[in-house]
Amino acid sequence: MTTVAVKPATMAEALRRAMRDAMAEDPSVHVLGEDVGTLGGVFRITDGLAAEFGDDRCTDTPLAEAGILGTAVGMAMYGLRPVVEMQFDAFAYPSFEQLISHVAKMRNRTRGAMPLPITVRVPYGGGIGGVEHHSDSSEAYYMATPGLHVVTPATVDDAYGLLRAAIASDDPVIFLEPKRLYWSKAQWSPDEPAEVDPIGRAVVRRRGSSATLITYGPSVPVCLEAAEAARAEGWDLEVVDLRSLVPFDDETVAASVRRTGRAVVVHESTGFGGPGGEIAARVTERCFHYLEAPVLRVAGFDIPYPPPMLERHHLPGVDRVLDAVARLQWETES
Amino acid sequence: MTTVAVKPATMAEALRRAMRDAMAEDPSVHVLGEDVGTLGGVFRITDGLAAEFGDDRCTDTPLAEAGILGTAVGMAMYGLRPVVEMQFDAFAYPSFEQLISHVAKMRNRTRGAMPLPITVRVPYGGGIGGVEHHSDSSEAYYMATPGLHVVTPATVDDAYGLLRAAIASDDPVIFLEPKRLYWSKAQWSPDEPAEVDPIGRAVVRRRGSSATLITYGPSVPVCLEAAEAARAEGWDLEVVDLRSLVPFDDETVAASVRRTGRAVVVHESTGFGGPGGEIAARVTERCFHYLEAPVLRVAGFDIPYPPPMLERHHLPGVDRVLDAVARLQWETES
Amino acid sequence: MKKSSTSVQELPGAAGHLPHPPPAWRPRTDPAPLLPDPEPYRVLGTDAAAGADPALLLRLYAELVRGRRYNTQATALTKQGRLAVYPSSTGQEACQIAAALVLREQDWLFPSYRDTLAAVARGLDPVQALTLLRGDWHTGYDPHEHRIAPLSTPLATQLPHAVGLAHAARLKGDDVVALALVGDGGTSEGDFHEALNFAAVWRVPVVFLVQNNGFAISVPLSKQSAAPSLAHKAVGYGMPGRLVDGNDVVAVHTVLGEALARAGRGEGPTLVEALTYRIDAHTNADDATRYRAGDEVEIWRAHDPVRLLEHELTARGVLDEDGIGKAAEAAEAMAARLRDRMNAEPVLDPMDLFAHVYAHQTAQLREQAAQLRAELEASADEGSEESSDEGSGEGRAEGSGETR
Amino acid sequence: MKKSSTSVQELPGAAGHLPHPPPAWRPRTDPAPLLPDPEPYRVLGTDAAAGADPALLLRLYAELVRGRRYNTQATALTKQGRLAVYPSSTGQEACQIAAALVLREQDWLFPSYRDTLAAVARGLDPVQALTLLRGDWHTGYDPHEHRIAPLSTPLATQLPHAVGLAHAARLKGDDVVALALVGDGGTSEGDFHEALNFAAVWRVPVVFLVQNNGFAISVPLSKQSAAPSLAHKAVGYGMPGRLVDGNDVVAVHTVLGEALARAGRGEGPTLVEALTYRIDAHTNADDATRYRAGDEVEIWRAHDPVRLLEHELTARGVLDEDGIGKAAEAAEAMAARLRDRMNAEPVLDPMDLFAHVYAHQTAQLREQAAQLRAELEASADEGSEESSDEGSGEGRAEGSGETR
Ligand SMILES: Cc1ncc(C[n+]2csc(CCOP(=O)(O)OP(=O)(O)O)c2C)c(N)n1
Ligand SMILES: Cc1ncc(C[n+]2csc(CCOP(=O)(O)OP(=O)(O)O)c2C)c(N)n1
Ligand SMILES: [Mg+2]
Ligand SMILES: [Mg+2]
Repeated sequence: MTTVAVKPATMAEALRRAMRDAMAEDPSVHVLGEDVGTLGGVFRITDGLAAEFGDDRCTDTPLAEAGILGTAVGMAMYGLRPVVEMQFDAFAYPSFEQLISHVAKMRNRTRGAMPLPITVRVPYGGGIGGVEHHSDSSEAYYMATPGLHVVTPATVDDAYGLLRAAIASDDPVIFLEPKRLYWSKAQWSPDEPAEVDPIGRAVVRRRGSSATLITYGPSVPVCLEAAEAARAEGWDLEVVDLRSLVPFDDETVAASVRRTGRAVVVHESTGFGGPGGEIAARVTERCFHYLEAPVLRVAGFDIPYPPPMLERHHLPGVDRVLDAVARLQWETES
Repeated sequence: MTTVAVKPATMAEALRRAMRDAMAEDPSVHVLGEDVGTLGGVFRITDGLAAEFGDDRCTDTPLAEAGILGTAVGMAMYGLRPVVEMQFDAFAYPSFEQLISHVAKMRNRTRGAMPLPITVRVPYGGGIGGVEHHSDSSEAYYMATPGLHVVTPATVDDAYGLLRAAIASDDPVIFLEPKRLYWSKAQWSPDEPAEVDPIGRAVVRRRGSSATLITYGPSVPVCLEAAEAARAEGWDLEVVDLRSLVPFDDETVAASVRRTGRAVVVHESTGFGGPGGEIAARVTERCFHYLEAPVLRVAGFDIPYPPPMLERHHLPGVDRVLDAVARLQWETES
Repeated sequence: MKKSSTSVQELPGAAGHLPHPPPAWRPRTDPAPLLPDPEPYRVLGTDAAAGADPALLLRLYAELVRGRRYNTQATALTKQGRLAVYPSSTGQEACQIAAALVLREQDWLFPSYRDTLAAVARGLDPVQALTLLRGDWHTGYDPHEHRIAPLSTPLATQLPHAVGLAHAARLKGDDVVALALVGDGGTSEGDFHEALNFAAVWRVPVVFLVQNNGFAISVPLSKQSAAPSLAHKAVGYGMPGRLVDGNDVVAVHTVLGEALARAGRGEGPTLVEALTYRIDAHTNADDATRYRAGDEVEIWRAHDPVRLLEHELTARGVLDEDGIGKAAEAAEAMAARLRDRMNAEPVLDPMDLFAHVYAHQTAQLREQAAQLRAELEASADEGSEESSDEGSGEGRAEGSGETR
Repeated sequence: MKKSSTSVQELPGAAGHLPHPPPAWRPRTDPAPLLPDPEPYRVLGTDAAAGADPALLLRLYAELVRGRRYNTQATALTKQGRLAVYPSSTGQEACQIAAALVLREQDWLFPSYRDTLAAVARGLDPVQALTLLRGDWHTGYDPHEHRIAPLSTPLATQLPHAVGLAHAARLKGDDVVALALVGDGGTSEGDFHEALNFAAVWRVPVVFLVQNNGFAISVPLSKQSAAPSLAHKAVGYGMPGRLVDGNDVVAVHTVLGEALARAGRGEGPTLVEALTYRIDAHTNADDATRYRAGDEVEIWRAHDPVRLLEHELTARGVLDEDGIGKAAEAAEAMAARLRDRMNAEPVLDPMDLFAHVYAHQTAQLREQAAQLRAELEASADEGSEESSDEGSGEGRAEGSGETR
C-alpha cells in the first residue's frame, strides 16, 4: 500500500495515531502509565486517548513502575492487550524484575498457555538536553532477555507500522521510541497509514556499494547524513535500519555486508556490552570471507550518559561515522 | 607468593575466608543480605561471620533487594564498605534501579566526591538442578552498565583473591559466583592465601597453539576438559579465563588469539545479546588479520533457563565446544 | 480525564489566611474501620463455633487431613529423589484449605511456591502442581483450567498480577475476585506495596492473604517488620486489615469469605493476615535447627490446625473414631496414588525448550533447535543419550537447591 | 545470631489446643501512638504561636522571603535559557526552609530534584545547587561539604540511601540524623516501602518528610493513594506518623524537630506528612492548565506560607513595614547575585566525561578519552569547536525536558 502524503506529520503523531487506531479496532487494547490520561503523557504521545476512550482504556496509574508492569501482566493474563508507557528509559528499571522474570518468561513457563501480549513503550536515548537519568539507551538489557521482542522506529511511517505490529503481537514487545526523533516530520497520511510491518524485518534505507552502515532508531538519520557526506570522499554507503533488534534480521544484514564487504555498526548506546557487539559478531560469523576489514563500531562512550551541555561530545555524529568508515582498510582493496 | 597447599578447600570456603579476612583487617567492611547472619546464607558462604563479628557487621536484612542495595549505598556514602549478598541471580533484579541509576553512577555524578566501594555478590548460572529463577546468567546486564566492575572466579585461588580485590576496590564490583563451582575443590591454604589479584587481568589457564577458548566462571572447567579431549583430534587448545569481564583484558586475549589465529568464546549465558558478542567483536577488531576463521561462540540457547531435568541440554558442554572448534575452518590452513 | 478540583475546601474569604487549617489533602477516610482488631479472629473454641455449618466443617476436616498427608508425602518424595525440592506447608494447612475452598468457580488463586496444597485443594492435579518442584517443567498446568496462576517464586511479584487480573475482569464486567497469597517475608518487597496501593486506589476486587508463618527462611518476623501486625499495613493503603488465627480453618474461611464478598460487591480489597507457623524447615534442603529453638515448634504443634478442628468436631459429636479413620484412609489412598504417579519417569521432550519462547519461532531459535536435534540424534545413534549425566545435578551439595 | 524464640507465648498445657489463641505473632506494639492526629498540626493562627521564639520566627521569615525570591529567579532563568529546566518549590517554601534549618551541622539532608531550595537554605551555593538543572554536570557539589546527598531524580531512591547513611553513622557511634524528602507521588514507589521498613526494623535515626503538594506531575493525590493520609502509612512499619500543615513553617519546624530529636535519642524513625501545594506547574516546561482548575491554586495562595508567617509577625508587632522591606531587599540582592553568576557561561571540560567513571581509568576509557581529545584538537584547529551545534538541543520541542 502506498501512503498518500496529506501533510507533514511528526513521529509523535504517528505513535499517537497507532494507539488510537488499535484501541478503536480492538476493545482489549488498554493504555496505562504515569500521566498518560489527563495530561496525555509528558511527550503527549497519548494525548486525546482518555478523552476518546475513557479513563478505563487510558489510565493514569499510581507512580510505581513495577506495579504498572505487574498490573499489566495480570491484565494480559485475563485477555487484555496492555500498552504500558514508561515515562523515561531509566524509569523502566524498577520494573525489571517483572520484565525479566515474568513478562519475558510467562509464555515459556506455561508451555504457551499464558501468552502476554504486552507492549512496553520506552522513550529512549539522548540529544534532547535532558538531565541525568533521562537519556539512557537501555536496549542492551532488553536484547539480553529471551522472550522479548525489541523494536525501534526511525521514521514516521515505521513509528505507526511497528507500533501497530507491536500491539497486535501475541508476545511482549519492548517498543523503544527515540526521543529526539519525536518531532521529526515526514509526509504521512494518518487516514491511509502504511501497512503494518511484521516485526523482525530490517530495511535498506539507502543503497550503496562501498560499505554498510548498520544502525537503528536515533542513529538512522545520522547515518543517512553521513552517507551523503561520504560521497565527497568517494564512498557510496549503504544504510541498513534494523528496526527490530529482536528478532534480528540476519538475512537482510548479511546480504548487504556480503555485497559491500565492509561494515560499521552505529548506535548511541554505550559500546562495551552494547548491541553493537552482538551485531558485529553475528555479521562476522556469517560474512567472514566477504569482509575486507573487521566490522567496526561507532557507539556512545563507555560512560554514564553525560549532562546536557556535554552530550554532543558523547553522541555518535557524522564525523565519527566517517572516521570509522575511513578506518575500513581501504588500502587493502584491490 | 606461592601458596602452601595444606588441604583441599572448596570455592565456598575460599569465599567465606576472603570475607572473614577482609572484615578482620578493615572494620568498615560490613556484610548484609537475606539469611546471611544466623543461617550463614543459603549456600553457607557467610557462615560464621555473624558469630565472629556480630550482627552489626554481618546482618540479616528484611526481604527486599532494592532496599538492601539502596541501604548499602547509604552505608557506603558514610564510609563503610558494604558486601551485599543477593540470594540468587534472578533475585538481584529488583535492585536494578538502585544498581544502574545510583551504584554505577554515583562516583561520576559527584565528580569523584562520593565513590561507592560496594561489592555485590551474585551467585549465578545453572547446573545445580535449581527450579526456575534460580539459574540465570545475568552478566550481560552488568557488563552493559558503565561504572561497574564485573568479575567472576573459576578457581578456588581466584575466589579468594578476586573477592579480596573486590572488597578492597574503591569502585562497585559485581562479584559473580558460579554456583556449580561452589563445591569444587583445590589444594589451597587458607593460612597463606594467594596474593590479591588486581581486577582486570585475564589468565591463560592452559597453553596451546591451535586455537584459543575464551571463557570465564562456570565454563572454565568445561573448556579445560574440552582442551584435554581435543588432543585426541590433534588440536592443542589454549584456554583463557577472563576472570574480569569489566575491565576487559584486551591485551591478554588479543595476544593469545594473534598467536593461535582462531578463537571460540564459551559461556553459559544466552548467546544473543550475551557477553560473547562483545568479546568476539573486540577480538575481531584487534586480531582481524590474524584470524583464519571468524570467532565463534558457544553459549546457552536464546531461551529462558530450562527446568532442572532439561538443563543439561542447554548448558554448553565439552561436545559443543569441540563442535565449534571443528568449525574453525581448518581446511583453509596452509 | 477530569481536571482535579477534588477535596479542596473553600475558604471563607480570600484575604483570611490565618485561622484556617490548610485547605486540602486532609484525611479523606476514617482510619478506624481499617484497623485490625488487636486479637486475631477465632472460631474454634469460641462461642462462634456453635453457629458453623457442620457439613462445611466436615468438608474442611477431610481436606485438612488430606492436606497434611499431601505434605508428608511430598516431603517423602524429596527423600526418594522424585522432587528436586519441597517447601512444605505443614502447619499451614488451615490457610491452604480455607483459601482453596472459599473461592468460587470463576475466581482466581495466585499462589506462591509454598502453596501447591491450596492449588491441589482447588482441584489441580497434584502431579501437575508438583511439576515445578519435580523439575520437568516450570508451570505444570494451564492456569486457565482451574484459574490458578503459575506458582510464583520471585517473592511478592504475583501480587500485582492478581490486581491486574481482577481489575481486567471488572473492566469486562465479569464477577471475578482474585485471592493472592504471600508470606510474611514477602510483605517487605516493593511489589507488595505497589500491588496493595494499586488495588486500593482502583478499588480492585482482590484479597491479599499473608500467611505469617513466623519465618522467611531463617529470618524471624522480628527482623522483618516492626509493625503492630502485618495486617496494620492495610491502613496505609486505605483498605481494611483483618487479623485471623491462621490455624483455625473456620476462622480463616470466614474472614476470607467476608473479604471476598466485600470485593465482589465492589467495595475494594482487603488485607488479611493469618497467624500460623511453619512446622517444617523452609524446604527439605534447609536445616531449621540452625536458627530456631525446638520448643517453639512444640508450642505450635499444640495449636495444630488439623487437631484443632478435630477436637471441635468430636466434642460436638459430629465426628467419631470411624469418621476420623475414613478421612485418614481417603488421605492415605490419595498419597498412594500420588506416590505411584510420581514414581513414573516423566516424559520429556528437549525440543520443548524452543517451543514456547515466542508465538512464532524466530529464525535463530529454529537454527538452535536444529542444532540440538542433530546432537540428540547423534547421541541416540551412539545409544548414549539416556545415560548422559553431563550438566544436571553436577555440583549438588550442601546448601544447593535449598531455597526456591 | 541468636536463635529465635522471641514472642512465642507459653501455653498452659501441651494437650490443650482449644481455648487458646494462636501462640505467637500477636500485635507486638500498640498502634495507637503511631497514628497521626486527624488534624494537621498547626502553630500559626493558634494559641501555640504565642510560645514560639521571635528570633527563630524572624530567621524563618527572612529565609522564606529569600526562598520565594529564589524560586521566582530560578524560574526566570529557564526563560532566559540559563537553566535547562526548573521544578519550582513555590508554595512549598515552608517545608524547604524548615527542613534546612531544623538540621544540625552534622546531620544529613537527602533532597529530591524539587528540593534545591532546601539545599541552598542549608548553606549550599545556589549555583552549585542548580548545576544539575543548568546541565553542566549532574551533582554540582561535594555532598560531604554540607552533608547534602545528590539531588535525586529517580523517585524515592534516595530514601534507602538516607536509611543506610544514618544506620552507618549509628554503627560508628556518631550522633547523626538523616532527613529524607520525598513527594506524595514518590510514596507509591517500592523504594519508599523498603526504606521505611528497614528504618523501622533497625530503629535507624532517620526522618522521612513527605511534601504532599497534591500532584505528581498531572496525577492528583486521589489517583495516587486511598489512604486516610499518607502519614497513616507509618503504622504499617511500626513508626509514628505525623501530619502537619506544610505551609506553616513553624509547625513543620516543630514537628521535624521533635522527630529528629526522637531519632537522635535512638527511638527510631518518624514519617511526617506535610500538607502543601505546588503553586507552579510541575516544571517550567509543564502546562498545569491541562489538568487542574485555576481556583484550586487561588485557594491555596490564600494559605501562602510566606504571608502566613508575615501576618503572625506583624500582628505580634515583631515585624513592621521596615522589616518586610529589609527582607525583600536582602532577597533581591541574592537574586541579583544569582542572576549574574548564572549568566556567566560555565567552564566545561569535555574530558571530564572520562575522569570519574572509575577510580582508575580503564584502558578502554583511556583510548576513548584519547579519541575525544584528538577530535577536539582537530576541531579546535578548524576553529569550529565552540560553534559546533551538533547533537545538543536538537529535537527540543513541546514536552521535551518536561519532567526531571
Ligand atoms: C525476590 C526474591 N528474593 C529472594 C528469594 C529467595 N527466597 C525464597 S523463599 C524466601 C523466604 C520467603 O519467606 P516468606 O515470604 O515468609 O514465605 P515462606 O517461605 O515463609 O512461605 C526467600 C528469601 C525469592 N524467592 N524471591
Ligand atoms: C522512578 C521514577 N519514575 C518516574 C519519574 C518521572 N517523574 C519525575 S517527577 C514525577 C512526579 C513526582 O511527583 P511527587 O513525588 O509528588 O513529587 P513532586 O514533583 O510533586 O515534588 C515523575 C513521575 C521519575 N523521576 N522517577
Ligand atoms: Mg514466612
Ligand atoms: Mg507531589
